[in-house]
Amino acid sequence: MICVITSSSHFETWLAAFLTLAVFSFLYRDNPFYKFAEHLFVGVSAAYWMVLGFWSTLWPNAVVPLFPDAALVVGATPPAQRDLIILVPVILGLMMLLKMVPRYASWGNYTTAFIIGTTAGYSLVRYLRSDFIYQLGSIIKSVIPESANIGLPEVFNSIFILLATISALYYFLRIRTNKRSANFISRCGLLVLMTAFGVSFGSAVMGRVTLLVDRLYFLFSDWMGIL
Amino acid sequence: MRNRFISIFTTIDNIDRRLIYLMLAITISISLFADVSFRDEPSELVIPIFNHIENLEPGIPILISMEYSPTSEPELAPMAKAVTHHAFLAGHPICYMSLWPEGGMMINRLTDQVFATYPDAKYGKHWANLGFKVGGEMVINSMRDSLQHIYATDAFGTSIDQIPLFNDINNLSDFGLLLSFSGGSPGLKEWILYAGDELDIPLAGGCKGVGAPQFLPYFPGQILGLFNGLKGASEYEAALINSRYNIDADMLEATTRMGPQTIAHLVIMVFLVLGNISTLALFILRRLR
Amino acid sequence: MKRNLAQVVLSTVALLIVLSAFLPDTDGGFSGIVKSADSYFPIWFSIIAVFAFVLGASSLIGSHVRKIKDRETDWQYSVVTVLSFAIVLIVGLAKLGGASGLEGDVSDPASVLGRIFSSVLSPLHATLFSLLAFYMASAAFRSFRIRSLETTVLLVSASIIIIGRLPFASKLFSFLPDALQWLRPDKLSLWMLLVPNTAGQRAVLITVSLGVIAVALKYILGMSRDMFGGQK
Amino acid sequence: MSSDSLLLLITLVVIAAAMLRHRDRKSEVDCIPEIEVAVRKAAELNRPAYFIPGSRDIDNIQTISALSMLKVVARYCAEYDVELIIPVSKSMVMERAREVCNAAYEEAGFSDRWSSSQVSYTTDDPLGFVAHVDGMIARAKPAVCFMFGFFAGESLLLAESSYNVAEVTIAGTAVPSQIPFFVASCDTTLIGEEFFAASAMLSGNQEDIAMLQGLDAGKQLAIGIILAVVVLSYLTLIFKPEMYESFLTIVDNLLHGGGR
Repeated sequence: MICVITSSSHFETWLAAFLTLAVFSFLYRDNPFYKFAEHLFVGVSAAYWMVLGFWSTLWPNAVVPLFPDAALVVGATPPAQRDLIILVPVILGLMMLLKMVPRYASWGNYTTAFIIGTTAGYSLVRYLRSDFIYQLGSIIKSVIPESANIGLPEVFNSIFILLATISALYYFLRIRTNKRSANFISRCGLLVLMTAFGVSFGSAVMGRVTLLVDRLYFLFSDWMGIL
Repeated sequence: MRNRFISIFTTIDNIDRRLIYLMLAITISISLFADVSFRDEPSELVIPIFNHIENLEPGIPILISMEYSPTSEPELAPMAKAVTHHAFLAGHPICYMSLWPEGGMMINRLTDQVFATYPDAKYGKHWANLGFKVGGEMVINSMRDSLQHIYATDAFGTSIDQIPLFNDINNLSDFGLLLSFSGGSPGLKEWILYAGDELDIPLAGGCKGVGAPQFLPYFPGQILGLFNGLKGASEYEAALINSRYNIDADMLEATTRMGPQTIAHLVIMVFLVLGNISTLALFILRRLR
Repeated sequence: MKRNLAQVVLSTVALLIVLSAFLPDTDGGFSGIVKSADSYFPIWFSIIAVFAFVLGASSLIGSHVRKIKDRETDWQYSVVTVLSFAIVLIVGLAKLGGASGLEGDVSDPASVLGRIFSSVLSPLHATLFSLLAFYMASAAFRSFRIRSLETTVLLVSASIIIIGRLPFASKLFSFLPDALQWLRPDKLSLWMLLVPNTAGQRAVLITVSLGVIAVALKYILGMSRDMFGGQK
Repeated sequence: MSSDSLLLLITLVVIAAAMLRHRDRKSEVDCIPEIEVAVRKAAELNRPAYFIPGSRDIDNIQTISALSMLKVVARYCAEYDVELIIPVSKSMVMERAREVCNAAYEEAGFSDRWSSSQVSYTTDDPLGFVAHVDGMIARAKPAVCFMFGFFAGESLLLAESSYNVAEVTIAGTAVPSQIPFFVASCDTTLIGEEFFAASAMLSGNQEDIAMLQGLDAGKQLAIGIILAVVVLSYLTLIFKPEMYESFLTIVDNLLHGGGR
C-alpha cells in the first residue's frame, strides 16, 4: 500500500514538473508541449469549476431547498420545509437556456435584465459607500491636522497629498477635452498617477520573483533532487 | 566610428526579450545552487512584532490566521514559519486558523514542516489547529464574544474542551497577539476592522508585496507591524538570528530565498540601466550628426 | 413591449437593492421584504451562473468536437481538452476516491478531484504566475526609459522601490550625511508608498467609483441603448 | 440608516441630476482615435483583431462596460471587414457578447460578416483562460488586441503575449493594481475612469454624453468637498481651536468608514 502511494505521488511530482516545464517553454515560443499543457488546462479547469458549481452552489442552494431530502445525499440535515422562492432563479436559469432555441431566445432577456439589474444595484451601493465616501474620508483625514500641534514633516506630507490628489482628480476631469490643451495642473496629475503606477509595479516585482524562485526550487529540489 | 556606436546601442536598445528571460533564469538558478544569501536587517516594520513576542509573558497564546492559497504560499508561508519558530522558542502556544477554504491545507503543510524540527513539541499543548471556518468577518465577530461558540472542535474533530491549550481561552481578548497573513480578502483588512479596532489586543500581519500600499497606512496606528512580502519575513528572521535563540539559519526559509530574489532584482536593475544608457547614447549620437 | 418589460425588471431589481442600503434594519414590513430580497439576490445570481455552465460547456465541447471532426490543424490537442473535460466532470460529479463517497467534501484533498487539483491545476497556476517575473523584466526594460517625463517618472519610482527591497539597501547608502538619510532607498521607498502612491491610488479609486456609479445609473435609468438586442 | 447616508444621497442626486440634464456637449468630447486607427491597420494587414472582455463574470460592472466597448469595436470591425475574435471566460459573458456583436454588425449593415462562433467560451478559471488566449494569440498573430474589463494578476500575461505578436495593443481597466502593467506593456491604456468614459465618448449618443456629465459632476463634487473640509478645518484651527475636537467628530460622522 505504502509502495502504491509513493509511486503515485512520484507520478504526481513528475506530472507537475512536466507541466511546469511545458509552460516555461512558451517563453521561447509556442510549441507542442505548451499546446498540450494549455489544452489540458482548459479541459481540466473548465470541468473543475463546473463540478464545484454543481456541488457547492447548485446542490445546497437550489436542489436542497426544493427537495429537502436531497440534503441526505451529501450527509447534511434536511431543512424543515421547502423554500419555493428558489424557483425564481431556477426558472430564470432555464429561461436563459432558451437562448439556445432561436424561437424563444427573447425569453432570456428577462434573465439578462435581472442579472444586469442586480449588478448595477450592488455596484452602485458598494462603490458609492465603500469607495467614493470611504476614499474621500481617507483623503480628508490624511490632509487635515489631527490636532493643533503637528510637526513640519506632517504638514509637508499633508500638503503634498492634498495637491497630488487634487491634481490627479483634475487630470481625469480634463481628459474629455482635447489632450493637447491639457494644462499644467492636469500634467502634474498625470505625473502623480505615473509615480503611483511605478511604485505599484516595483512592489509587484518582489512577489512575482518570489514565485519564480519557488518554481525553480520545486524543479531542482522536489523533482530532480539536486538541490 | 559613430555609426558603429549607433549600431551597438541600437542592438542593446532592442535586445531580444528572450535574452532577458534567459539571463534572469540562469542567474536565479546559479544563485540557488551557489546558496547566495545576504544578511538582512530588521526594519522598523517588523521590530515591534518581534519585541512584542519577546516581552510577552511565556505561556500566553498567540493566534495566527492564515488567509492564503497555494499561489501566494511562497510569499506568505515564510512569515508564518518565522513567527512559529519564534513563538515556540519563546514559549507561547500557537493557535492556527483560517478564513480561506485552502487555509486548512496551508496550516497542515506549515505545522508538519516546522514542528518536525522540534521533537518535544506537542499538539494540544504547544500548538493547535482550528482549521477553516466560512463567514469572513462574521467569524471574527463571533470569536470576539466566544471562541467556543464558533469553534466547537478543532480541525481534526476533537472537542476543544479536551485540548489543554484552550483551557484559559474564552475569546479573542485572551490571546497575547493576533496575526493575519493574508493574500487577499477576507484577511488582514477584516482583522483590522473587526478585531484590532474593536479590541484592546495588539494585531499585526503580513501581506504580499503588491498588498503593501493597501496596509501601510494602518501602521503604526492600527497595526503593530507589517510583514511586507518575502523581505518582511527575511527581516524578521534576521531579528531571530541576532537574538538570544540558538537557531540554525538554514532552517529559515526567507533568508535562503532572499539570495536569488536579490540577484533577480539586481539583474532587472542592470537591464533597466542598460536600456537607459542606450537610449541616452542614441539620443546624443543622433544629435551629433 | 417585451423590451420595456425587461427594462422594468432591471430597474426594479436594482432599485430594491439601492433602497435596502438606505432602509433601517428591521425584520417585518416593507423594509423586511426589501432587505431579504437584497440578501437573496447574490445566491440567485450564483444559481443562474451554474445554469449558464450548460451554455459554456456546449460551446467549448462543440467547437473542439468540430475541430476533431474536420481534422483542423492541431485537432489532436482538442482531443486532450475533450477527454480531460469529460474525465474530470465524471470524477468530480461522482466524488470518486473521497473518504466518504457522496457525503464527503467535493474538494477533499484525498479525492481524485483533489489530487487532480494539486498535481495539475496547482502547478499550472503557480507556473503561469511565475512567468510574470520574466514579463515584468521585459516590459520594464522596454518602457521604463528616459524618453518622456512620464516614462522617466515611472522608471525612477519603480527603481527606488526595487532597490529599496534589497537586503543591503540601508548599508549601500549609509555614506549619506545624517541630514540626507531620508534619501536612503529603503526610507524613500516607504515614503513613496505612503505619500505619492496613496494620493495617486485614491484619485484612481474615487474616479473609478464615479465611473461605476455613472454606468450603473445609466442602466437603472434606462438610458442605455445596447441592452436588449440593440435597436431592433 | 447610517450617518454617511446623507452624503451618499447627495452624491447620488448630484450625479443623477447631471445625467438627466440634457445638453448638447458633443463638441467638447474628445474621441479616442487610437481604436479606429488600430482597426484600420488590421484591415490593411488583413489580420484579425482580438477583443478580451476581462476575466470576470457579468456581475462585475467592468465586464458590462467592456461589452459596451465591444459594441464600438465590433462596428469598426464590421465596417472595415476585419475578423473579430472574442475569447471569453464566462458563459453569461459569451451570451451577451454574441448579442452585442450581432446588434453591432446588423447596425453597420454587415450581418453577413458575423458568425456567433467568433465568440468562444474556454474555462471559468481566469488563469486557464489566459493560458489558452496566450496560445491562440501566438498562433493567430492578430494585428490588434483589445483588452478591456476586469483583470487580476493575469493582466500582464495577456498584455506581454499580445505585445509580442500584435502591431497594436490597447487596454483599459479600472483595477488600480493592474493599471501599471498595462501602462508598461500596451501601446494605449485607458486608465480607470477613462475606461468607463471611453465607450460613451466613442458612441456619441445623447444618453452617453449625459453619462459623461454625471461623471464630471461627481469629480467636481469630490474636489469641492475635499477643499471645503480642508479650508474649514484650518479656519476652525486658527479662529476657534477649542472647537476643533468636535469639528473632527462631525467630519468623522459624515464620512463614516473613512478610517485611516
